[in-house]
Amino acid sequence: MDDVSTQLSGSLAVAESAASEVFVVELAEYSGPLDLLLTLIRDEQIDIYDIPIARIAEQFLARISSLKLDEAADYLEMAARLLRIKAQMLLPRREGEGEDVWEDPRAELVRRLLEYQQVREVVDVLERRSEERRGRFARAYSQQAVEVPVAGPLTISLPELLSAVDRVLRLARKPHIHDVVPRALDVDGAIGIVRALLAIRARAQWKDILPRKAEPWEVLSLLLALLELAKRGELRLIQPRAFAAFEITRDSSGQAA
Amino acid sequence: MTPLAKLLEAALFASATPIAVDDLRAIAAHADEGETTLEAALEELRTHYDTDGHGVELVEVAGGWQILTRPEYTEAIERAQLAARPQRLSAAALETLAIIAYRQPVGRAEIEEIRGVGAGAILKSLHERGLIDIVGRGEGLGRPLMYGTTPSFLEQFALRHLEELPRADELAIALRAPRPPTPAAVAATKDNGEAPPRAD
Amino acid sequence: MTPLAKLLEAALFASATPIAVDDLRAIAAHADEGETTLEAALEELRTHYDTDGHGVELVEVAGGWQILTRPEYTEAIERAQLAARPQRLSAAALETLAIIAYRQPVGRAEIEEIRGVGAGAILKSLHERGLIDIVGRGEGLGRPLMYGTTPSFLEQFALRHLEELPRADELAIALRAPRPPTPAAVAATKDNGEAPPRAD
Repeated sequence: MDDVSTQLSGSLAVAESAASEVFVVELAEYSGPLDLLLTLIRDEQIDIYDIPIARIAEQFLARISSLKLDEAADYLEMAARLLRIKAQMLLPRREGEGEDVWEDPRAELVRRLLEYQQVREVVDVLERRSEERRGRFARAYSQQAVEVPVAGPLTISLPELLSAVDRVLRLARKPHIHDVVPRALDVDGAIGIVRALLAIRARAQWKDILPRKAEPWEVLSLLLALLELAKRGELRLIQPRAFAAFEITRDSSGQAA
Repeated sequence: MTPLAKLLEAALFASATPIAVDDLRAIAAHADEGETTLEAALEELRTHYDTDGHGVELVEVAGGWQILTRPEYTEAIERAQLAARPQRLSAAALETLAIIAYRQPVGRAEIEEIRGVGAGAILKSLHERGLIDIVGRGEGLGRPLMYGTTPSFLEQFALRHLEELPRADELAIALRAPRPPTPAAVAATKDNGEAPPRAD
Repeated sequence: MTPLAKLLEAALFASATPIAVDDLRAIAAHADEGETTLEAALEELRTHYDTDGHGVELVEVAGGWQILTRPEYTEAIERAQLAARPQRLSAAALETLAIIAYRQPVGRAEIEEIRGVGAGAILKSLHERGLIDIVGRGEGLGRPLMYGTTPSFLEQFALRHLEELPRADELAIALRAPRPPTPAAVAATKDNGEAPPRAD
């Protein structure tokens, strides 16, 4: 993982130019978005309680931009979350009101990261144990069993059966309530939106393309679209200064539709 | 024991089949455990098991070698396990049996739907134990097998007939919503004479 | 060796999986091999393997006992293709197992929430490998299936029981009170600056 991070620690552009199968394989080393995030935090030696969200979000985007887009939904959801936190970090100070009760927008993320880190720690223990066990073999030969009756004397009692009935009744599935239909992302549609916007404006911001009360699938679709278009060189994603919202600019060298 | 004898013991233990002499020789050659010859090491292992009082022995079979438990123990173990430990039904098996008792005749799909897990292996084992039987075929796709309880089931629970089972509404929680009417064809094929406790 | 130790050796040799203490006790009781207690006989067998120089050893695992080859012979056994190590689990599978081991019974949604990724395929494969089992249904929408670890999980991770895993408060990050909805606590830590995330 270390060499991945050094290769990728650069900007979005660096990651883009080097993108392809290699990184898809490398990214498979991360077991999920939290793993990737934790790796970034470790590599950068960042205090987990005070994460520079803007920087981490940028690096996170840089790494996932090399993912094959259709495999990246979980990562993109996290990316969207980071961007949202980043935006929230800017809000309350302006309103100036209630500084004491200001809730760090990163708190939930920190909680999840700590929880996840705990899981990783248990994984280390499990890995050691399993390695130890894998090196030993149990008896493989199974002797011809002496012919025994299919079942020995059976002990079951009515109370046992009735408590099983009771369990079944408790467990019985309610009639079918609903089916969860995975909402397909509409990346092509989102690409159309972004292109249309950039056709009339040289630069835009995230909030310009995002509908009010956007649903998660819309956010993800747009994010995918941006990454895809950035990869194709049709636009650039720029963050003018720290903590600023990133800007989407038409890339003059590219051919916008 | 010499290093080679220990290595051979581990190898013979881990192998699912007897190991041919040639293969044993290859293991020994690769391990390069000094002077001991394969024959000497095998002899050492065999003697160790025999004289030191072990529950296992080294036997030569079909051009190879194998460690086997001594016959006098094999049977003792099986018998002991069987006699001392009357078999119990797993919670999953009991639940399946409960569903069949109350809803017979009932097909596998319905059982699985209620319990949320596959029921194939459990149905097989309940059938082998003689607690349930196939009582007909249901309507619908593939004419599924329908199961019911057997007289031996009643005997097992010291019941004279199925009506002796408490009605579902006497149990802690009422039975779930009524299901579609049972296919009459199936009900007719029930051969052990017991009516289900409730049509529900 | 005492008769009971020999009998136990035969029993353990005959089994590919650990034998539960209760079953060993049943075997011992049935055999009626005089004064020796089960514990004494197991200890005798273990000591014999250790001091007498054997290629195998007696280990306590998953609430029972099992004879295994010693680690130093792994390579020779694999080279001779007598047995193969089981495949390593992926990091994702290990994470899922860790969560289940600590929180059982636990539903899929909670696992996915903690890991931030879908768990369906992994749960299926862990279930197929016999490492986890469905232990019931939870409350709430759709009565989700709840998962727990199996004895085979203990066996494959060389654990005598679940308590052998580090307690949550022994981990470097001692978090995990039951889902504290208190971002205030975290925000507070932030204020005093440099709370190091990890001990290492």
